[in-house]
Amino acid sequence: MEYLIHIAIIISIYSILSLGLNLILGYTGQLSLTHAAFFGIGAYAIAIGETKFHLNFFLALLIGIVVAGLLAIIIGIFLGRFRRDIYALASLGTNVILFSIFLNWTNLTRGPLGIPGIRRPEIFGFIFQSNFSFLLLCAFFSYLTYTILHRLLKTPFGLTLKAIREDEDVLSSFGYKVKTIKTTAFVISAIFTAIAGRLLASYITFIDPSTFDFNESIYFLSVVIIGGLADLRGSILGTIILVILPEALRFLGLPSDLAANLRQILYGLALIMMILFRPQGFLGKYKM
Amino acid sequence: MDKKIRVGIFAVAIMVILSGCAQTNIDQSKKENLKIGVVAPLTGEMATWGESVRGGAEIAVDEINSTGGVNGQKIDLIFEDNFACDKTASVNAINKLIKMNNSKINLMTCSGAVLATAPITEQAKTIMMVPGGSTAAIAEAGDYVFRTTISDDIQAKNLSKFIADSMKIKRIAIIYVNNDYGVGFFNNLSTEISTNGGQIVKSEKYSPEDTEFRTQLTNIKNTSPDALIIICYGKEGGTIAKQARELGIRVQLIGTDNFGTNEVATAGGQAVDGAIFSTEGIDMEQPRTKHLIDAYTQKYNHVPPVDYVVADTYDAIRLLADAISARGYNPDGIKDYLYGVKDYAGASGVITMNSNGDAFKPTQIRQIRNGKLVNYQN
Amino acid sequence: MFAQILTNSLIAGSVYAIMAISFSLVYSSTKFFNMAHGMIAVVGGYLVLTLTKLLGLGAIPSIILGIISTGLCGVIIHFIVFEPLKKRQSSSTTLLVASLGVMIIIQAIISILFTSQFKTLGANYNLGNIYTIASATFTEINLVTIISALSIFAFLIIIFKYTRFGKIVRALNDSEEVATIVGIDTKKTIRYLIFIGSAIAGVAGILTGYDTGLEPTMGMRLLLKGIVATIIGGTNSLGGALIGAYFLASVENFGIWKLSGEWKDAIALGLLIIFLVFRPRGIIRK
Amino acid sequence: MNALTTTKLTKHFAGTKALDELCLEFEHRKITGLIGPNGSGKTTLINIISNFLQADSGEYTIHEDAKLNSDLSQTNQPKFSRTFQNVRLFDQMTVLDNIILVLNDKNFTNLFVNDNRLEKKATNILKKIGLRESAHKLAGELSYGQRKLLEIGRVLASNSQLILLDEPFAGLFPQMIETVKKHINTLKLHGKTVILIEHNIQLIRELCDRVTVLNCGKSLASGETTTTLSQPEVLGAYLGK
Repeated sequence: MEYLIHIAIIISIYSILSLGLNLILGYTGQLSLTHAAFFGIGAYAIAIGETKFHLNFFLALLIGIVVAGLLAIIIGIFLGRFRRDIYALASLGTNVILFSIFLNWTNLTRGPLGIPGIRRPEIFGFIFQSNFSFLLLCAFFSYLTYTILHRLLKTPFGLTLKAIREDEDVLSSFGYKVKTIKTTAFVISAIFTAIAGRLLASYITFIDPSTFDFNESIYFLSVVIIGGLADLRGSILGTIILVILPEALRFLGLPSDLAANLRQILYGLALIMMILFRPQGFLGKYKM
Repeated sequence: MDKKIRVGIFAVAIMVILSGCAQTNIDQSKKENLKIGVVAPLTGEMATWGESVRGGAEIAVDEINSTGGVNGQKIDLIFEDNFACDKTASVNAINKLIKMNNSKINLMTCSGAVLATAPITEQAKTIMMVPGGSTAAIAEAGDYVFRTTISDDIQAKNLSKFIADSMKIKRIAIIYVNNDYGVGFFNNLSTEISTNGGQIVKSEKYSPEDTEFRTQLTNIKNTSPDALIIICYGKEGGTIAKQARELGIRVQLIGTDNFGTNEVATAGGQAVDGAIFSTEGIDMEQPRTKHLIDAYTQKYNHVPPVDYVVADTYDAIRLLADAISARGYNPDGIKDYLYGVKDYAGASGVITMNSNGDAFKPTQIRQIRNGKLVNYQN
Repeated sequence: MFAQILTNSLIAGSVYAIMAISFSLVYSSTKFFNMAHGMIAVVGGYLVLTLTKLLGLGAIPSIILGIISTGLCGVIIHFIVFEPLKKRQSSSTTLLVASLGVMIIIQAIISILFTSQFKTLGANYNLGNIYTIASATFTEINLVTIISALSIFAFLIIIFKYTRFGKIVRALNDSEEVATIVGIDTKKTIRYLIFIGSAIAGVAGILTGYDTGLEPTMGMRLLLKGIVATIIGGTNSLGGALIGAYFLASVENFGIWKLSGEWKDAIALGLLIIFLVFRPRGIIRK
Repeated sequence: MNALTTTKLTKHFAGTKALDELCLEFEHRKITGLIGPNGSGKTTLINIISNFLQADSGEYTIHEDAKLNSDLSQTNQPKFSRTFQNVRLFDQMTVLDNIILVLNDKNFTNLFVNDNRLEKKATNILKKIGLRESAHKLAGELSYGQRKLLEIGRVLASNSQLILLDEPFAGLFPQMIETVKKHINTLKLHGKTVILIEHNIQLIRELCDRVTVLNCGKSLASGETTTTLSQPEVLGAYLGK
């Protein structure tokens, strides 16, 4: 039972991230490969906030959101100039650069040594020490993300995001400020990704740069694509599948070296099969 | 629309049932066996480490089980991949081992993974044995955390003393990998070298997946050091040595435990001939070590990629087996037994556990001579 | 000192150049960033490894055979995954994501077949002869790399300028629709281009195999530098790819010389971003 | 009073001059036909005016009639609304959403406020163009004729004064042509200025008050429809008599 709680925590943390990424990938149609870096910004904000300045979780959360938001504005404006695969490459570039900063700005992030000893969040004296209480916190945050995004996508803003995915130029000929809309969507998505990073950092209690390189971005990309583009429930389903799939393989008792590589093949195959035969993913509405 | 949702939920349901039933049958059939979990990087760049850990563990358990196991109970190894030392995957693996397989003793590799999973094993009061993870920070990771690999600071102290006293080398250049192992070892080494009167004329960093070191080595060549220390994480050590020789750096090459592996010997070839490296007390002529290396080569028909990790894992399992036979399969008993280990003659040298649960072993200086790892005679 | 850094850039630049030329060939014909292209180079290296070490063929025949079969491998993968997607007019983003899936699969298959252990193509490596010109040293394999980079470039320029096939390719580059209207069998021409591009990528994999050895995870690294070089140089010209490669290698090496080693990737991607912002069509504007 | 004037508008495409220092005037509240052989620069002109293309030199100005704009609250309302030679709709969005997007208040802050009057407004625009029942279908699933009608619907939904129609009748069934003609005339009644690119001279005679003839990027003639069409050089160059 305890193990299922642990898996549920990982699922709810990753679903916050895949919901945020779906806003950019599924709704606005921008292939961003830099979200692992924002995942890292969230994690490092809390780690540095707690270990260096001894802030409590929620204060560090606020500062982290501001930092992630400002950086997202700069990167969002920069990425807004590109389209399609050039956008993907530019975002890959930003991820590598942010990763190098995590790795080499040693006096801030302790570089490759990482930051251990991140405490569990605490509010008015209550510490989320037990896994079950932490699960409630994560579930609350993922529910919050779901409702905010759900309501946001009902507004005209949500409509314009889908129109950007379809035909950006025609939309701007209607008089919309397309660049501002794209940047705002990127900032919102980055903030949710940072929140997910923060929760993971306080759960795993130790972070170092290796979890935030662009291979992770590719993993999150396939979570959203397999789950379903432009459908919030699809992202949650995608997260469940791609967290449980490698774990389920552990139980099949395959010879350990084959099992490990099998996981990679399954995950690559799922990506290709999805794009060939069901481009909108399980529950998605937008065919890529 | 609803058809799709049903399909999605149905797929998830199968997954959960699958994991549930698979788990239960693990319990029934092997009720009486002792479970030891092993978390290692079986895929990705670190796979050679993972394979060494798997080899060392399997050979040890085969030997123990062939002699009837521990007090008649056979040992069962449960391998988990942590996807090239990924923290979240290690936490997933340790949670599964402790809570689903309720295995009270687990092996963990990669320093980052150890630091991320130590709080979980501490809380669950289960033993964590670390065969490969040498950063100093692990010493205070917890009282249920033990290491058969020696901490970097011990190795750095002995190596710099050896360089200063018996090799009489003063001007030293260092090139080291930019990850937790490399940076940690470099910090220890630089303090130790200056205390022993040595001087670091140039230090250069490189990123772990890099294969092109010519420019860093050119910088080093320019400061004409007396010796070049290579702190590498894997096979790139051989490529660094090769490129150094190609650039005309003829000085003595000195490596750390990760440099002294067969992989580096093959990658470096002639370039690493004569290079010395510090490692744990693996003494090739020592019967236990020789027997282990031959068993590995015979079982997997290739030479162990990182032999000191194979030896550390082998000793880890052996020590745990002795602890279980003495105190039974309960973590607290095993904990006290392990803290009391003194002068245990293992395949990786003579082990004494200190108060932090770190193995203290004499380090040894060894040499690579025409592709073989041999003991050093000057 | 300066001469040595220049030589280092020349050596590194040549590998980037071969990757960039092969990538720009594939990119100009398929019009999307094929992230699996790096793995094609790795496949080339491992094919030659199997031919030499396991089947005991001589070096030269196995290299030639290796290059040809890598080319075929590229065409087969394009046929299975990317042609159906192109028939469905999928966007370049979709094709890119599919290529990520292909990359992951190839990497897993190679690590199952060859384990992730270090493999080198050089026999039991002896240092080989080292040359020194004006205090800059480099080895035989470096010389071979530089020469093959320049000769591949020259070979392609001759084909594209003076042969009928070259004219067809140039027409195809301008616009695929016009080419089809004029009666060029674009599907076949694209397959030829992918064959040549993948074969050249195989050369890059083989040369790296002889110089610094083979591992399944090196594909992405090779490819990333190739893509950056192609964009900096100009995506639709081979000359651009060559110049971009040597420019990238020199900025990287001189950058590390001044800064320090761990910033290499950040310098390369920083350069990519500077070019994407200020000169998106690269050095050679067509 | 002119709705649109261009001065020395030039645009090259790989050597050929699509527009050659074009000086044109389009009268206010009138339907002007823009005719000329293929490649005479008609679509290029429209693309430049609706800034899908940048002109090499020269400029164009769209004059707003202040009276008409008085009641409009939205500030950054575009000065033009257009259709495309090859239809460009938001294919994976519903037909209704395609219209709502035009009706929305465009400035940034009101994007986050729901205005449910729009749906009703959009539905009766769909009623006008006969697409009421396929409101919730995806635009991509409509037939070619329906897609052309939806583009006209978008034009009706916008309240900009200058309307640019690029071959709106191409490929339509006769009875659909009638509906489109009816809407173009209603646009004129609402005081809009319409520029219509069309090859069918019969339709030009029927709909247009004035006509401008382009040939190789130059303006051959422009003026009242029947007189201009009977001028010898227009007949020679264009109608091949």
